[in-house]
Amino acid sequence: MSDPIAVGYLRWIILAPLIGAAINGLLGTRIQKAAGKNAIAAIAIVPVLISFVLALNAFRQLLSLPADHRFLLDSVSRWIHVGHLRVDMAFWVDPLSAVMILVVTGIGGLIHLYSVGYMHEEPSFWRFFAYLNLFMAAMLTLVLGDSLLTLFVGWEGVGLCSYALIGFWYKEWANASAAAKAFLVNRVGDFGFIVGMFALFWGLDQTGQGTLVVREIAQRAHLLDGQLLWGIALPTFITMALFVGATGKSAQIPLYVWLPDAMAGPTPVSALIHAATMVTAGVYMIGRLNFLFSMAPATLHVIATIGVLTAFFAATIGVAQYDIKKVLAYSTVSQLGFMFIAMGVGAYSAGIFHLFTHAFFKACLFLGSGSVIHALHHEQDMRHMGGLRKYMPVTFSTFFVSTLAIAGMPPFAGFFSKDEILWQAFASPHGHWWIWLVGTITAGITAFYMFRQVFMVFFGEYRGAHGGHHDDAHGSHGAHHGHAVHHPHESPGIMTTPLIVLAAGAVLVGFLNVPGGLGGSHRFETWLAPVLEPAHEAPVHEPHGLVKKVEHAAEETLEHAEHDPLEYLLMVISVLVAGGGILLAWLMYVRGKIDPSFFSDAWAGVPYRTIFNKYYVDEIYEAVFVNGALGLSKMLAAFDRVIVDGIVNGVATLTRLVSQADGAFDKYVVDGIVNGVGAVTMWVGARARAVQTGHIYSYLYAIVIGFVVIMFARLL
Amino acid sequence: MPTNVLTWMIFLPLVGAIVVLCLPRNAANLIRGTATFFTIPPLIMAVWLYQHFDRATSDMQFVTKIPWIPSFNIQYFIGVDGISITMVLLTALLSFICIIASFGIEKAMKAYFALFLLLDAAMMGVFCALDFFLFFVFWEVMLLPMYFLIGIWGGPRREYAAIKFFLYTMVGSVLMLVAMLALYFYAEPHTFDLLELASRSGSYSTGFQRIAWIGLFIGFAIKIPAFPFHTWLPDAHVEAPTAISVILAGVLLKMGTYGILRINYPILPAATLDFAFYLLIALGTWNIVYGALCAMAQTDFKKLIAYSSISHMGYVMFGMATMTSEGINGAVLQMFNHGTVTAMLFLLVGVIYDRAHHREINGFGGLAGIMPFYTGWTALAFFAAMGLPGLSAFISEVLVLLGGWRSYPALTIVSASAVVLTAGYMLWTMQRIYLGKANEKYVGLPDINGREIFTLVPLGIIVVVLGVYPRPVLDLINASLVHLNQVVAGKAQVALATAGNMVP
Amino acid sequence: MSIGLHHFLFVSLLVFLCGLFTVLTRRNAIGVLMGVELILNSANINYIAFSRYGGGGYDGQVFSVFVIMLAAAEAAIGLAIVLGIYRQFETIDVEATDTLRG
Amino acid sequence: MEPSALGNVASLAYSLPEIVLGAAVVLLFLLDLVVTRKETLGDVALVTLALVVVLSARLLWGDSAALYNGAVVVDGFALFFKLLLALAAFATVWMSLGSREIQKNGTGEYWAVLLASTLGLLFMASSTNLLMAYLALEFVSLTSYVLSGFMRHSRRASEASLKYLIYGGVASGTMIYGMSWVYGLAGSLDFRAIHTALMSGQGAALPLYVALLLTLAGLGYKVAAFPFHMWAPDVYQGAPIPVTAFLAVGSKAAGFALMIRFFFTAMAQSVGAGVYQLVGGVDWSQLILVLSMVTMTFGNLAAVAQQGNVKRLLAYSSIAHAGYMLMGFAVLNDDGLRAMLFYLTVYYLMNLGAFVVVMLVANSTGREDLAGYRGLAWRGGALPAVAMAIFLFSLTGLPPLAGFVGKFYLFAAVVEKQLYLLAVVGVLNSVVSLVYYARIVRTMFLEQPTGGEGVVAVDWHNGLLLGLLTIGTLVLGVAWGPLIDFAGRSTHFLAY
Repeated sequence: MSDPIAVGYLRWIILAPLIGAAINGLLGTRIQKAAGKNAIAAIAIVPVLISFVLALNAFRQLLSLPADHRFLLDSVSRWIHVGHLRVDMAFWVDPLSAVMILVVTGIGGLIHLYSVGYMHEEPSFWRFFAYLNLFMAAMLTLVLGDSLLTLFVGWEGVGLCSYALIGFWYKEWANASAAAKAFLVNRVGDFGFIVGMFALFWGLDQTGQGTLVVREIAQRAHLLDGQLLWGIALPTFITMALFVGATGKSAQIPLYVWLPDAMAGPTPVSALIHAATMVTAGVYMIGRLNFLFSMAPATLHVIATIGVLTAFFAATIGVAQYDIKKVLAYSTVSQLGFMFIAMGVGAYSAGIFHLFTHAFFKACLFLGSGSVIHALHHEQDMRHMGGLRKYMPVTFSTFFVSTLAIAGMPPFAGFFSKDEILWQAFASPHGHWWIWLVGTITAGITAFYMFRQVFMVFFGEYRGAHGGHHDDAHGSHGAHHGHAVHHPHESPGIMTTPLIVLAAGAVLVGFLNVPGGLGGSHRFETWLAPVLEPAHEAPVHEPHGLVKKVEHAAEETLEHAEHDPLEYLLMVISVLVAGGGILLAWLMYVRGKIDPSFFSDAWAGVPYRTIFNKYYVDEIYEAVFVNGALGLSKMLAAFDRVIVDGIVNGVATLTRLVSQADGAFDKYVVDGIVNGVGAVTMWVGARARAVQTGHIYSYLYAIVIGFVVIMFARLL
Repeated sequence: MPTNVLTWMIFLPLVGAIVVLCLPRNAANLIRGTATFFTIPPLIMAVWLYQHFDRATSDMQFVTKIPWIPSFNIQYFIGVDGISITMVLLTALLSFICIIASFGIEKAMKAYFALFLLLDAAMMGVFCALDFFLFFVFWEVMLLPMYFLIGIWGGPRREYAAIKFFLYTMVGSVLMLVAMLALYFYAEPHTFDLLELASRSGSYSTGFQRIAWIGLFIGFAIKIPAFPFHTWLPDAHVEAPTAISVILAGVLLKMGTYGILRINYPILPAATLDFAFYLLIALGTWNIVYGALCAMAQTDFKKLIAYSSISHMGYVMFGMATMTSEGINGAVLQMFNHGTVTAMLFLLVGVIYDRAHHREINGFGGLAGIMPFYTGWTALAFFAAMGLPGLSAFISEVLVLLGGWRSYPALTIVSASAVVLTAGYMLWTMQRIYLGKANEKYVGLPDINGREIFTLVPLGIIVVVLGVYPRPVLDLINASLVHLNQVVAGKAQVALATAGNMVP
Repeated sequence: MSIGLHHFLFVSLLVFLCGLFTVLTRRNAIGVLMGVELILNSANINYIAFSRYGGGGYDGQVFSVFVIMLAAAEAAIGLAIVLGIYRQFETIDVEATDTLRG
Repeated sequence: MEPSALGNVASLAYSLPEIVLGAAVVLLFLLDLVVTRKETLGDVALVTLALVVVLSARLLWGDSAALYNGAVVVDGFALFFKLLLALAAFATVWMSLGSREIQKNGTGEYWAVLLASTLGLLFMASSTNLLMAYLALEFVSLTSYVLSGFMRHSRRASEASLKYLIYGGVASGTMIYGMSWVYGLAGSLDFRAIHTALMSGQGAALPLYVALLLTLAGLGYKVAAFPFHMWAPDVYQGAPIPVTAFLAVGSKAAGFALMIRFFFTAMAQSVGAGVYQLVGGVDWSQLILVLSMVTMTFGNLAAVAQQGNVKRLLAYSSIAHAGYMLMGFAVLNDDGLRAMLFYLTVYYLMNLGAFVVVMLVANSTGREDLAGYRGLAWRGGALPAVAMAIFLFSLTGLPPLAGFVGKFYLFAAVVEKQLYLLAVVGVLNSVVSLVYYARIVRTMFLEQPTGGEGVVAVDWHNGLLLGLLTIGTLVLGVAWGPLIDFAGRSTHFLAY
């Protein structure tokens, strides 16, 4: 691999928001009191801006380099050098992380801006921005970290910030629970991640080449080939474990349960963390280590399967939700499923591209929903909305555009990215037609429920005469209670501007990767090609040289140039299916031609109720894992108290019985010697003492008996 | 100062204890001030030690060696290497902090501070002693003040807790005494010099090593405390006054693992290899998981922290048992980190106990709104205890588990599952105490005060700094541990070769 | 059959056992003291016999003289103590003197 | 090379301590008739004992010698014990001068009898002849009966005295019966001659074994070893506190002295390098080993169960300590002996110290039960409580107190001999002993006074003694080098 270009500014991409977080976190109360919320906002936003500019600079610098030299490294210091482990505090930018930092800092910046408006009534304004900045720093660490361990630092860090932000309004018990749930479920994933990391390190160390630095892993991954762990090929084991980590962070089956609950946090948080950035970390990680995953076809199949199942199930749940944010949450889960399909079929760049486009339109959707919620004073139930199009034109139009994008309508961003995934699912050697089929159906369902949402929120008549305020309630809207009736209003400019920018992105970014079939040049894919090698014919026995990758990329591009007619057919089908979904939604929720109860009452309502209750997964998890763990812990604690304490201290129960017969036990308890040995000792001692009757002849008997015993002992 | 610095560090607190005893009974502030005054020089000396410690060598440094009882070859032999210096630093720091944290003590404060300083001296002595006899003396001397500190100034069941602590530790230490004597007489010529004993380790038969190892180990295991000898800990912690809990968890528990590293490892390498691969690793794993699960079921805040200590000390055993540089470095680093993190946790429990006079986790609720700064500090400590990256315990736990994978992938997976369990009980506790609606009863509770923050700040800084930049400690310990690892591994390469493992 | 060492030893053993038996069974303090005297005398028989038949010279005889002497002293002190007991307890039954026990 | 025994006249020069003591006894009896202030007699006794200590110490620089045609010897071993015993008597007299019990019953003969008893103890430590040993032992016994029944108007003192008398009578009777067999089998009363006879194969093993066992009854009763210990709790409880202390420290030490000398010079053979081996085919070291384990275990367990009287508790503890010391006996070498000698010295300090505190409490409150100690540390004047805690933890064997060092050497000797079972039993017994010692400490420190216990006053007289013993216990815990060397030098018996 060519030498990295050493630069010194990458650290500041992380440090800037970190400093912002530190200032706001430690001095926030005083600043807010002294200089007002705008000062807080400035302290928070400026660092993000700096990061964004630096990210752009990195991007520019990469562009200026030849494709196989696009690699910047900022080595800050030695970090952990122990034994064979050599991990430095170092950050790198390559084409993949460049995309990610642009997304994170760009969209993150917009969301910061938006939050200024959204949170302006919040008393703990400073705390919110401190968390938000901290999150940025963590996420950027995740992206820029040059080793798996630094990546993991960010990985856990974003989990922590997510916890803090979901539980931002901690006074509501439900919010606190949701936060804890999110953290815990993520921890399960992290567990998988570290196991994978360890297995990887020692797999390499077995050959004397242990490392956790990603670029070194890339060079040495072939050494893992042929190693077994408990009969499983090591690459498969490693990637499976890492994938467990990815399912946690990216909310895939079986660990997706936290994401819908995470909507308890303020809406900008949902947009930033639970839609655009953090949840894509799993996808990013797989992309980062794509060469490893390519070595493990079995894992890829699992990933694709999990991905498609998640996409489908989450979409079906989304159909039955009424909470405006919950719908978006399930749609996020579903869209992440699509990304995993792409990863699972080896089409890494397609997955990353979907990640990229999704960030725009999903952030826009969340912020739009936030705008609605803001306007309706924390009403989140879509049944109490309707007709908002009239009151909130900007929000509506941006929301609508983004919905079109997520539904996969050409020429919006989602169309290009989703279609690429579906095509790869069908055509890739790791793909399968049924993945494509389920994916396409899911795309249709997506279109349905997203338009259901648009129609319920923005069309028809406004149904929310009274300002409801439950779910997302917090102290900040107390000022509004004076209004008996209020009309929804458009959000302020600081909130709508980000919406417009993001909507524009939702429209435009798709064109970055127009497939050859539509006259494009796969520019995005080409950009990523040095990093992401499709798993088509993954050369498992050769080192993954960069040059080789570039050659591959070139071949890829050529391949796509002569496109399959089938690709067009599938494209048309998916657009038609999506269109069908939209039509159905229109018929049901705008025209009222079809009563929703037609579906909800089918088969005695069982399917509907099942979906409405999210397949009861939460309940099952609660019963099995949460209560299981708690039960186990209570059992062990009792075991500890009774048995271990008992046994170690002596055979407590036995001695207690004996002592009770003695009538002396209570006395000993009072005296503070309750422990077993104590009791045994006491008991024996009492017997010994009982010999001391006070009768002199019994003492003399003792001598005689002693003699006899000693004599016999001697004679025997 | 350079040559006698350790002696000063050990005996200054002792002088302080005597001085405190001579003060008038009613001069509360004078007593507090004097006690504090006598913990400051050791702290400064600790910093000096840190600066002047040669990180490149595994040899003992700042050595003082004076014959004590020549007829029995007992010496006053002290010195530090990479393993002990971290503990010396920790002891100096925590002693100072705990003295400050003890300012609230009203009852018989003269005796309290005198005993505390005596305890301080003994702890310091344990970590500096290089003569087994001296080590044992300091080890035992520690018991007495501890007994009184728990027994007189403790909670409602203090008498029970104190005697339980005393008896448990005593059982362990008398077995250690026998093993110590056996080692003394086994070595030719007879010696208590730990370095001499280690250098002759090759001549000890394996059978003898095993017996001696077990004898020593039980003594140390009780202190760690390893399952199933751990049941004294929750009782002692719950009853002990705050500062004593801090010392107990922060320093005393480390003595167990320190003893194993200082004595079992270099002196009985063959037995160490035997037992590390089965006993130690299994106990470590079990401690980690069992402690975490037990912690989850606790309703007493302090008891929960106590069980979490059991879990976290499991990491230390696990790391030591791995026999890899990564694991063993992680173990020693974890000793230091646990010392700081758990100290914070106990100080924080003390803060709330002082205000609410109970520790029932379910009896609080919503403290975050009432005591925001306190909650912030607790969050830091909790997250550190959970091993979140950016905070010190993360690095040590990762190193320990990473080291474990090479020989024990399955056990490593089991141990690693504690990341979930730990998060589980920590978050659950966090939620129950700090989040949710504010408990009416405690509205208006004063937030954490300046003195309490003062005790927490140094620990907090260490926790954060070492999380980002662990080198200050890793560099200190590395040379000695690499050497130790070589000693142990070198002594029984044959054994390892048959097990199919390579030792770095 | 001439009387030899063994006969003396046998007699002394019998006396010893008698003494022991007395000590163990008597409840009267004076009786117990007399048992002690029997034990002492059994030893005396042995000393004399060994002195006569063994190679011990006169040591044994000297010993027995001292034993007799000390037995007298012991008896004197013993009787004084028993008298004291009688004053305190109004009895010299050793079974009654059991306030010190446990 | 065999130095021959000195004649009677030549021996007098070596017997100055005993002569002074004997003269003092007579003097005290006479003074008792003329002096009305009985404390003066105590002062005389105190001065006498100080003189005895000095005179005994002077002999350390002289030669060893066999005196009175081989009846007694003056050698390092004897002198070590003479010093120890004289010091024990000295402390007892000091205690007695400060004891309310003694003062209340103030009669002059107490001091004379005490000194007489001390004289017997000195002879026990130096006798090398069965007859001499018996005489010394019996002399001590008779005087002890008197001492323990000294409080004539106390029921418990009389009872204690009676029990002691009967038990002692039976035990010494049994002993001389056993001695008669030894005499018969070996043909001599002289330890050295017995040894020679046994070396030449004289004496069948089984009768010898029985004889030894019977002999052990008298010795074992003096040191209060199982199963000859049963008098101890009753007598300790019933006797005046200074006497109890005297019995616990003085009699025990002298008993050990006699026992060691008899077994090591008559029944064992030095094979050089401080190691002995058995002669006569009797494995008494094995027997002692078992007795040691049983004694300490019994003593400790019984003490654990003892809840009420502190003196009685200390009696059981002294049984246990006899068990510890027997460990040093069982290993059959100089290291073991040295450990025993050392242990006896520190035992003297700490046990006597504990009795001083018991006496102080009894003086002020008239109580000996544990409840009388409740909150002793918090009743104003914490010195007795602190000192007591130091003595008790020293008895437990915790560093940096003298008791630890003592136990350390005992265990070292045991481990050196690789008697690991004995070592483990011994150390575990230390743990058990912690239970009851700590119970007293707990009562004193961890419990709060209820208010009715009264203040325990310490006058300068008792305070000085207490202070000296405390300092001794502390100093010997860190700087015991000279003492252990002295003990080591004193393990050599005169081979005349």
